[in-house]
Amino acid sequence: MADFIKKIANIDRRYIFILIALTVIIPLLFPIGMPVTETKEVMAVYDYIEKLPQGSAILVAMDYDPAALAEVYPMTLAVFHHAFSRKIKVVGMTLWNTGAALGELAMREAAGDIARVGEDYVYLGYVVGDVNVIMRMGEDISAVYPTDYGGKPLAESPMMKGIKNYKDIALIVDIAAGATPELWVAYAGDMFKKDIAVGCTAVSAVGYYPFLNTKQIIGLIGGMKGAAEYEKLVKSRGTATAGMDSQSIAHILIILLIIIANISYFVMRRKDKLLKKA
Amino acid sequence: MKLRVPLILCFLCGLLMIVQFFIPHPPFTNMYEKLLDWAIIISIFTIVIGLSSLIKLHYTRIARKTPERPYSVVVFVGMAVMATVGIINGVNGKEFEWLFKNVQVPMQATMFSLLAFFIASAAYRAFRARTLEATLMLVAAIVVMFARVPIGSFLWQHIMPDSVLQWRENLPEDVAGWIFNVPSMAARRAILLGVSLGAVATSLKIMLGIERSYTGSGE
Amino acid sequence: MILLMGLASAGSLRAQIEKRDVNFEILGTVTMKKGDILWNLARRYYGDPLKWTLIKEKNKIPDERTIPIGIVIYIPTVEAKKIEKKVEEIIAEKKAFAPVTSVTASDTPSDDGKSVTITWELSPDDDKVSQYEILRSSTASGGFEPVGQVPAKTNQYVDERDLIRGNEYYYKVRATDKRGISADSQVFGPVKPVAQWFNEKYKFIGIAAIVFCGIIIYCIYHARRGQEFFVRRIAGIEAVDEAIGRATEMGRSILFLTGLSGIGSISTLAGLNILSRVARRAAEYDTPVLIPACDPFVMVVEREIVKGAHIDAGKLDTYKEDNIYFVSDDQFAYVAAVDGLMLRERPAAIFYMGYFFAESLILAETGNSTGAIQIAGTDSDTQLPFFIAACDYTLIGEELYAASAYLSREPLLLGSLKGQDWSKLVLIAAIVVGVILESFGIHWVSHFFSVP
Amino acid sequence: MGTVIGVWIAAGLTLCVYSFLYKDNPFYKFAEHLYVGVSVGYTIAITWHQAIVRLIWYPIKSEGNYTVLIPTVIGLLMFSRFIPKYRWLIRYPLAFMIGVSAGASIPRTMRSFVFEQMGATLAPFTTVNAIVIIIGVLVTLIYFYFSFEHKGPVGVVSKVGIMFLMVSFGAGFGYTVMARISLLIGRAYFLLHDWLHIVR
Repeated sequence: MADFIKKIANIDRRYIFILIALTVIIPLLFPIGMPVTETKEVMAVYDYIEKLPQGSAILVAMDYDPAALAEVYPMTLAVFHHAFSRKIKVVGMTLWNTGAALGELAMREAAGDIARVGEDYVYLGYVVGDVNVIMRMGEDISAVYPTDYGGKPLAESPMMKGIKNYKDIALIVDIAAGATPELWVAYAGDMFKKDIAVGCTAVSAVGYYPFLNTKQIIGLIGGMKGAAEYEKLVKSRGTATAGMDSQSIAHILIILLIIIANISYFVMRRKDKLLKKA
Repeated sequence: MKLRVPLILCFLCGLLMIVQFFIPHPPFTNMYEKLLDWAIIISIFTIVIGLSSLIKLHYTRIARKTPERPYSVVVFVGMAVMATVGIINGVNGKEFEWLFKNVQVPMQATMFSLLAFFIASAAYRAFRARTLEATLMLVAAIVVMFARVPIGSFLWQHIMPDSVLQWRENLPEDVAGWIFNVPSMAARRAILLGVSLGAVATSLKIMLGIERSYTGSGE
Repeated sequence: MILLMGLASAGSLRAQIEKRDVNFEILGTVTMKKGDILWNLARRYYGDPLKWTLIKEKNKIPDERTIPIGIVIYIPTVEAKKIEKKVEEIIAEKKAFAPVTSVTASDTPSDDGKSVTITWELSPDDDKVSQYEILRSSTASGGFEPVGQVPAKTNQYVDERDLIRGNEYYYKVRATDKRGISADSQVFGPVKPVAQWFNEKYKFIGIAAIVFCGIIIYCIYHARRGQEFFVRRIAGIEAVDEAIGRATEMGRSILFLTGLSGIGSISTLAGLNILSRVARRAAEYDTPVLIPACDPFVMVVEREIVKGAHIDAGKLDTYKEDNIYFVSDDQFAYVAAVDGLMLRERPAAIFYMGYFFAESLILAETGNSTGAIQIAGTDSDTQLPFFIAACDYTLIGEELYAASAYLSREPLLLGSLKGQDWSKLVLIAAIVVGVILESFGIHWVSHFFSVP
Repeated sequence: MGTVIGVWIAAGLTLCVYSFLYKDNPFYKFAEHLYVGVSVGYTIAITWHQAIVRLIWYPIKSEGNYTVLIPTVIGLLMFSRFIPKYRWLIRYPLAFMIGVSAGASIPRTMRSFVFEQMGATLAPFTTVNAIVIIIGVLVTLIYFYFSFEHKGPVGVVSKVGIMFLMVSFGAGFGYTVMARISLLIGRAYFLLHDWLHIVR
């Protein structure tokens, strides 16, 4: 018995790797379709965009790189779908250089046939400078982005005629894999009195609750679950929804692993104590 | 000239940014806009620093004929191909996008997905209830893990009798929501306050030239 | 001749369309301009261009390709319920629809002179209103252009669209109901936007910033003049010496990592200060310290620190420069190399002091599996859980800064730490007093901290 | 055709990286180094088009705005790093950038992270949650107070502070599990859907 527990405790980690791979792959092959429940943080973002008047514009900053793609790409698409289906104009940009090409892919994919570049959306791409870019855009977007991603002067896109700076933007959405939401809050949201919605990886989600509490951000789409909720709200079944079954099973596996590990830890510790007494 | 002028420059730039915050009147507003434009253009060139150390490292490896030599050649080939295609065909050109989508994206995404395996084995091997604090962390983690996936509410709604469900339709989600919004939020707020004071103090020291480690890079 | 025929047919078309009965609910009206097509109208109003047939049918348009310019098209609601009213009645109602009153416009305070705030009293028919539109002109008599709109029940708008400092502007507000019928207010003006010399809203922030900076400078000044500051014992600091001792006993090395941030980061600076202490002790005990770096600048400083420690300990002969080297500035390449090092060298003690990202988990887990004593310190709150789980001691957040001040005894660090502590005390006091006052309905403290 | 080849290359590289899970091997090392090279090449191309062409070349060409040359020259001083004698010149661009960001951050950090957060904390003692939040903020702040020993009542208070921190870190850990599993799902979905076409 004790030997068995010891063996379990020191198991080769590659067995755990195989277990994790299986718990992710099998539910993808045989989906269960467990229902996703909406949380108020995600509802807040959805409701805000839902209530915007047709023809108003939102700014979506896609501050992420391919590493975080699986988490933030689905929510980017869901937000775009929502905006485009409601005839809301979208200005896309990124503060991460690795995000530049991704932003273009995302906007084009979401636009499909329902939105046209130059009229319904514009993709500005990447400029180095983080907070300096955020601050400068508050005065004049074309000062940091004289052209769009492809090199076309902004003055030539009909949509940008009515959009000079944050004053013409109804909502800033920062979809982020890093700490950029804090910058958007401090350098754009508070300074220019703009509402900010945040979509982020599950790693950093917990850290943004203080800003939700102060209403410095109006809503939070956290990780793949948040993306799945948003997909449910806009009634599109994307990759986040498809992944939720795998998430469920993998989470249960990790919880079980923690419990087993702790049981074996306590059994072994008691044995050590008994040995010492003897 | 070597040290004093940069320190004065640093102080003046910082001062102007502070002044503009409190005085929304020309000429400060115009100077502020110019300053931002310049800072953005200057920061383009920070790429030089990272790039040069990388090239140096791999060049030395090739020159010294280390066993890693073939890999360093791979680095240079990858760099040359991607940069050339991108500059010549444009970053929204088909070829550049193809390379990005099929070479860079899969590798970076896969590297990070290795973390899924490591977090599982870390949870198994390191996450032990050794002390009261560790136990609290463990319990909070398990509650959140259970509640943040659909199976949490699914199980709750299928195991609990109706009388309990009338009281709480989705207790796991409620508990997780409470943790995020109340105790965890309070702790993060305190961290934020402390770290912000630290950040302001550091910025002040940099502006005043008391903290000047960045000038060491010029020695 | 053909042209004449065309004109004639257009004329009769116009008459034919204008004869239609408007006895259905409408979303609005559109005056056809050159280039307007029903397809686009349907797209704009319904979000579905295919619904253009509905517009055509209800307006009794015989041919959608030859709609005369200037004609008014009624956009039906999707259901287009029949109503018993005729066009004349709707026009009569339009007159009955009350505009907003008491429009005033004034310069927005505390700004750079590029905005005007407009306020008004709601239309008595506010429940019918779908939106208020704000119009602006540079003359009182005409040339009004829309500058913005707000939903019903709103009585304020801040116009910031392309205003020129010092110019005069005139405003009026147009109330529009759900059917697109509108009523204009009286014109207000002129108003002149001007810039202010001080942003009143931020006066308390200014006071707080000056007080805070003053405290920091005061404390640093006194620390430099040799005043001793007390810093409390931090769990984990004793463990630093213990870990060095153990590595010496076992005859193994020490691994020291300062994180992935650059030389300018406060976390890296704190890590380097702790390194100076560790390197000194290790030099005294002849225990090697291995430092793989991922930033070239940081590596240079690390070499200087360790060399200095060996000189201080009088053991320059045991200093090996090759123990400190640049690996890669790519996160995963760095991790793979450090992992390999841990498994090969099996250091007895591992220090993680600085800013870490996702790699923290892989490093700490591998270190844990080699059985080394691990001491971590980071202000990266997303990575702290992994260090706490996998390391023997973890310095949390600001404890890292405090530990670096404690261990290095550097007056600059001690003074700054002390200043931050005093400020924290002020915040704690403000919370206690503020909450008590707030509970009695006195809002002084919260007024200070609220930014309009 | 290009798409199919692309997917096969992507899948092959994905498997190369995963081979690391078994152990470090040449396939992984190849992928890792290719990745480093490609991402640097990418950065060069993006910087060229998105920054140099757009912010320096475009204003000169289309607006005749030659003032952008001043910051360009300051920026070019970064290259002084390669000339030992003039290495100190690199301090100028660094001082400029660091100064701007330090100055910008002082009032804005005060406002967004200190004032806003303080203002929200100052709520009357009405609901249980409000009380828990106020206590949580206070005890955690006291835990990070370094000027007196954690003994007696202060010791008890800071012990409560560490409990709040641990609950928060636990919540972070739990949430992070989802983040990491998501990344694996993303890759598994790619392999099964885009490459093998097993999953729809």
